[in-house]
Amino acid sequence: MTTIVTKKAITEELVNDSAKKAVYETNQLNLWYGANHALKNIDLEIMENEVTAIIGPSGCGKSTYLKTLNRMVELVPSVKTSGEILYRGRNIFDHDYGVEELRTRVGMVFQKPNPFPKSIYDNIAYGPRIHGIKNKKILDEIVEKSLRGAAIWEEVKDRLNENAYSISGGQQQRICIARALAIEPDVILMDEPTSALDPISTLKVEELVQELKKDYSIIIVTHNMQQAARISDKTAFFLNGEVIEFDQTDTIFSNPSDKRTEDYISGRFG
Amino acid sequence: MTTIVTKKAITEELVNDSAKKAVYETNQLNLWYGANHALKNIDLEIMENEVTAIIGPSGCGKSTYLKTLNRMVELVPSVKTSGEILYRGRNIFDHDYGVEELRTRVGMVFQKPNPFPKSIYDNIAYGPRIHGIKNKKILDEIVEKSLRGAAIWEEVKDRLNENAYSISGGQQQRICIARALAIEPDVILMDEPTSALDPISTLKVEELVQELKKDYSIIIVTHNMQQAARISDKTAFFLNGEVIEFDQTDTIFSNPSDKRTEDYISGRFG
Amino acid sequence: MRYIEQQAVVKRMNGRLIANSIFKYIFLAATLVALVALIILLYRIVSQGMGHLSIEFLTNFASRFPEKAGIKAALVGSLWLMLVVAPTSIILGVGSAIYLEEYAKQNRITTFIRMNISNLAGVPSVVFGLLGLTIFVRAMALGNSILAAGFTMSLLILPVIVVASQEAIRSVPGELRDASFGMGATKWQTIVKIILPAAIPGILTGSILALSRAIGETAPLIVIGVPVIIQFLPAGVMDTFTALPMQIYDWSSRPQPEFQNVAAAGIMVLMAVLLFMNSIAVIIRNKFDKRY
Amino acid sequence: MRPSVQEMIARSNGKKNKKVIEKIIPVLLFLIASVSVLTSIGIVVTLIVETITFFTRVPFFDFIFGTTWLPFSNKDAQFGILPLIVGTLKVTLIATIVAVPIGISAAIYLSEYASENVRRILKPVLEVLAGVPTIVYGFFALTFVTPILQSVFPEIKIFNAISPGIVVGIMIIPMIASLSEDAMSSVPKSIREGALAMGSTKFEVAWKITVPAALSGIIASVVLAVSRAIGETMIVSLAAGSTPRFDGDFTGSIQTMTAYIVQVSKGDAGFGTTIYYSIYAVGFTLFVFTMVMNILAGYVSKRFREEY
Amino acid sequence: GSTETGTQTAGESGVEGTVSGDGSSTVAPIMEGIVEEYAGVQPDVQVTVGTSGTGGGFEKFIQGETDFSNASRPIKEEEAASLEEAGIEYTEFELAYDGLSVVVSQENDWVEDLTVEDLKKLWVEDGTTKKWSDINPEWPDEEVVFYAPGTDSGTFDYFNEVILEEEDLVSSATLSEDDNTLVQGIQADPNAIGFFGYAYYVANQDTLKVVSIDGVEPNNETIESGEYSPLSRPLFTYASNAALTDNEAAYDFMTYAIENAGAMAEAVGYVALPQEDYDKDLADLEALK
Ligand SMILES: Nc1ncnc2c1ncn2[C@@H]1O[C@H](COP(=O)(O)OP(=O)(O)OP(=O)(O)O)[C@@H](O)[C@H]1O
Ligand SMILES: Nc1ncnc2c1ncn2[C@@H]1O[C@H](COP(=O)(O)OP(=O)(O)OP(=O)(O)O)[C@@H](O)[C@H]1O
Ligand SMILES: [Mg+2]
Ligand SMILES: [Mg+2]
Ligand SMILES: O=P([O-])([O-])[O-]
Repeated sequence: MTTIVTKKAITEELVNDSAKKAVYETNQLNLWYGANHALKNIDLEIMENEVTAIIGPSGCGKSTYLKTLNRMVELVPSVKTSGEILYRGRNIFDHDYGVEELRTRVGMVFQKPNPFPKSIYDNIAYGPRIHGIKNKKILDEIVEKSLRGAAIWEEVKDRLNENAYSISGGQQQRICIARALAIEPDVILMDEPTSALDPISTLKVEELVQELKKDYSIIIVTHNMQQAARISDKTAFFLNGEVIEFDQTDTIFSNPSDKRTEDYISGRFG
Repeated sequence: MTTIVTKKAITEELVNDSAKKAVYETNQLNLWYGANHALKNIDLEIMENEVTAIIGPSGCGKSTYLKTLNRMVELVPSVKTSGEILYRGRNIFDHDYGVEELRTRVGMVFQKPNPFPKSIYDNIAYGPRIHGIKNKKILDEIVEKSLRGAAIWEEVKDRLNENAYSISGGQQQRICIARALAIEPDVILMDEPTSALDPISTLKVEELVQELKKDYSIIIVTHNMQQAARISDKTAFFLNGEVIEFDQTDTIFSNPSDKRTEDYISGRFG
Repeated sequence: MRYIEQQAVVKRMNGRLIANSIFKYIFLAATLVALVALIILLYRIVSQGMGHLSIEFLTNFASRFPEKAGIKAALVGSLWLMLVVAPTSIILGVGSAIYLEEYAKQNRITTFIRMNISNLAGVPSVVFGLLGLTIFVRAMALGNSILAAGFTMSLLILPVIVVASQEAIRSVPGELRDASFGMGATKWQTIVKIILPAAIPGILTGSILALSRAIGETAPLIVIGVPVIIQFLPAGVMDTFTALPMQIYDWSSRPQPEFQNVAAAGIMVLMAVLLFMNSIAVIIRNKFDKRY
Repeated sequence: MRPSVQEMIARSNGKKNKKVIEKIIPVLLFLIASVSVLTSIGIVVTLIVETITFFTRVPFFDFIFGTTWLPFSNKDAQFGILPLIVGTLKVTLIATIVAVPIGISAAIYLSEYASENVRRILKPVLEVLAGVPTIVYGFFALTFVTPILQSVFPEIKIFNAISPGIVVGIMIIPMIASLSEDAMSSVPKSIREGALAMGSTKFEVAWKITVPAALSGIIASVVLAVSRAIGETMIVSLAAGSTPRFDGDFTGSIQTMTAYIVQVSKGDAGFGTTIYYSIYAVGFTLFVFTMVMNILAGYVSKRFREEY
Repeated sequence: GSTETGTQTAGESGVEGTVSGDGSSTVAPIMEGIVEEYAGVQPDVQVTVGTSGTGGGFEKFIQGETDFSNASRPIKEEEAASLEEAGIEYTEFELAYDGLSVVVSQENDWVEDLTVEDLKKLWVEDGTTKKWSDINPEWPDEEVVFYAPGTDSGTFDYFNEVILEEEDLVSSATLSEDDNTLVQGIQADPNAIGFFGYAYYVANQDTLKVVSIDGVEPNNETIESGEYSPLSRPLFTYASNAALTDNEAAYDFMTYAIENAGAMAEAVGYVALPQEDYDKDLADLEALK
């Protein structure tokens, strides 16, 4: 199978390139929704230019962890956290760390495609515009580059002024990825980006992720274990708010060290 | 693994008991939601006292087929059908076939537990009551028998007057099963009955299904292939509204005859 | 043993099906009562007022002669009233809704404001008239001017606009908000660029419906003391004026029977204005119905 | 080659200070949101202040327990509000009798039976009915409903409680129908399907599942509609007459609290007279009535909210 | 032809301004007609006239809210005192005569005539239930249904003064500022009785039956001659002197009003005063200029 070949290649590459830096270091992170202890003592180190997959049964805290990385989780009023998350060495919970700044560096793609009810062009230009880029020529450039980056330029280049909801779900999802790319982030967080898509769109997005990791660090939550196996370099297995195992993807899938990981991967539960 | 043993035993039993009768015969069934051709030329024969699993990727028509068996699908206004479904030899689309009567014979359990917002007792007694059973003693008996049948009597016997929404999701699902049992149906349709449940509740429901097939014919839709393998006797694989393969469950999983079935089962898509 | 006998079930089935269809028709009949009432009401008013409706009716001032009586002052007065009510109530209503939906923390003050708004919606309009009379007409010495009446009406419909706007804002999918925040947009940017544009159809629909309520309200105007014998058009918001429902009320309470027909014609004009506003609301609603 | 987007962003963020806006806006919006609170306070204070003055002239107990309302009398004006309350209740009672069965039946029809197309036609019709100005209803009551009633029951007077009662009832049907329909529609479809899948007829689903499940919402809608009927002004001003009466007769002229306020406002009782203050006392009573109903409705829908 | 006299003195030059009045709804038909005609002559003058009733009108007049106040009875002493206290000087102008008409439904086939004593017996509250048979044993044994103008009205005051003599009006009466209410109520009920301005009776002759009082029926002759007594009375407007001197529009309007009052009164069903009375009013007005 091709995927296996790819993974092998990656592993080799990894070994060679051991000088890679961490983008995120999570230290003893705890998170509560009110009384619900949703994340427990999370320690994770996420590397540059890799795809890190997060898997685990429903409700285990995958989305919560992801949303903590760009502090979106704080939109839930009852949330409390302890511990630290260093992004490029700086604690994102620091009092004077602006969330807007953090989120400008860290893009996010959501489970359900969520383009704005605007034209395709305006969707992509939204980010640059709110950050003060007004020059039409520069915006045009950014839009094209981002759409190309999300492998959807050819499909939409003649309909940039149409509403983003007039295209298919799979295309919408790539528009959302393009929208995230438009502000040239450092990291892209993806929360089950293909779970609402058909198999063909899924394939396209998976290929795109492989492509993107050349320039970005990607963290992807997925409930599809095959997907994790196919596209990620490292995999973290969450259960009940804890990280049970975190390792190279092929290690996790071929030779997990924890019984629960094995049970989960073999479909014993979840 | 125990499941495999069970399956083998079933297969043998099946061979012996070839006098089993069909409860449902589906002949050239087609169904459209407006212009969307959701079921295409379905031919299926479903046997008495078996568990028949229906698997396939999202949107392939599993739920639609299940809801056609008790004509619940007709609640969608735009639905059109052609072909026939014989239930116990009689075409359910016959003009003078009363849906209420059909649904009295064919119970249904849904993906999300949907108890009525009444007490647990009233939930179970609902069916018998609309069928004219008023005698309190008989109702008490039916309630107990059904709750025992759904393996939840011990857990709720002291809280029969509490609202059915005060118990856990897994318990609610078993209440819904008990509710279906209360009118002593002939067939039970289940649409992903465990997908909203935690692993332990899932296990309980799975065991229950195994138990119930002694007395009922069960058709179960599931997205969890391991589940289908664990509990069903026969499996139908749907794709894009067509039945790709229908066979003994162990044949489907060990030796599928269609490439697409194999791809699906091995997680190549879906 | 079996408790449910198929035979018994089949036997009972007939009775249940009959009950089902009988009740279906009872419920349908009840629904149609509303429809029939509306038809009778409209027919009655049109048949009474049609003879009086003419261009002159729209361009004449009120008159002591039924045949010369026109609705110009009232029509223009009602439009002036809207000129005050629309901006006042929409700014206050949408502002409140944004605050409650986007900024308010879940605390006692917020709960109090919410509760207060829903209670305010239930206060009879005549009581708002008393408020307007005391505060705007007397205390603020605005007299029975367009401004005084406009402020009173604005407060009267404020709760409706707040609630409609809240619903419109709430119905903007959370994912859009998340997407905007996820790009580093600030709260106000997200509100102005994403939430309000998406919510505007709902807000407009609700506001237009609220404004049409304001156009038809009579009681507060009576309490404020809006006059009816007026032979001129107002030139500014501090002028006295009269409004459609006041004029209709006056005509309907005149002794000469012909004035009943004039009143009916006045009602037709009022209903036409309302119909116009409602169609705009419906058009907006349909046009923007399904976008996400 | 242009600088990277992140560089441009960093530069433009350095220039502009979004933080000030982000700080000012919430304060501004809070002030706007306070207007509604100020309005309530305005209503309460206005009513209370003038009502207190009223009570310096008319003893409180005479007001709330008095059975004679004779404000215009030369010799001894009497301000016992019970006749006005009785008048209000007569109209409200008739309206409720008319509106509750019809409104709830219509709600059941719309939520349980009507196809999407039928609903799409009927709901706007109901909305139109709810949007008809009350002055139109009043005119309709006086010039159409009353004559019809009189031709059937000659003992009914031109001003009576029945005709405005019926018309107020028609007016509040949409409110009950639409709020009850909301309550019923919010009963999850899955619960309804559960019942249908057991072989229930639609009527059984409506009567045994949906209505009980939505009961709190239905009751709340009725309470709100009653509150609206209590506060209704123009219909009763035009068609109910202006005779405050403390008796059980529905066929003759009566007076409601709202109609009294209009009567005095039209006559424009001089500022400072007892009659002038009396409209505030009546207004306050009316306010208390509707407020109690509104709070009750809120309580019912919260306290008895079904879990599902 | 009511405008012909008006154009002679008033409205020659374009006057601008606002004039506001309030008061009697009995006077309203005359005033309304005048305002309507005047708008054709002086389109730039904005005249508003409320109909709060005589008493209500005076309240506003005392507050200084209006320039003139219509009245269907002479100003009361208390009202005059309040005006003095407020420093408002005023002039009284008589506009027309009104016969206060007592009416019943046309379905009432027994009442033709009532004496003042009968009226008193019927209308004064004495704790009993009034029946038609109380007045005349041959009349039906039915309860009398009463309709009367609101107590803020001059009509009520006048009836109060001459018939009730400060006793209370029957408490079962429907009181309304709204004359149509009264007309509708009375015409529909054979047992009803009510009273209001003569003009309203004239406007509804088809559906109402007027009762003669002590043998005299109200009509132009009997009212002007004073034969219809005691229920005929003069109608007034009271104008603020300050307004007349300072406000050109008010002066112009008032001149026009007096010049046209007689014709307008006749047109709307009242009785005009002798021309001398209008001349005297105009002279008073001239003096104020
Ligand atoms: N907004 C919220 N408020 C309160 N609790 C929440 C909220 N969101 C999630 N939770 C709780 O936090 C826990 C983790 O939820 P989370 O959404 O992170 O799970 P997940 O692993 O992403 O699951 P899924 O695969 O279903 O998306 C769950 O118990 C959930 O109920
Ligand atoms: N109510 C409906 N109206 C219109 N189309 C529908 C409706 N329900 C389902 N469909 C369409 O019919 C097709 C089959 O849907 P169905 O729900 O049967 O799939 P499924 O196999 O049960 O999928 P899942 O695993 O997601 O439940 C899909 O294309 C779906 O979009
Ligand atoms: Mg998640
Ligand atoms: Mg399904
Ligand atoms: O309106 P009145 O003439 O009766 O005062």
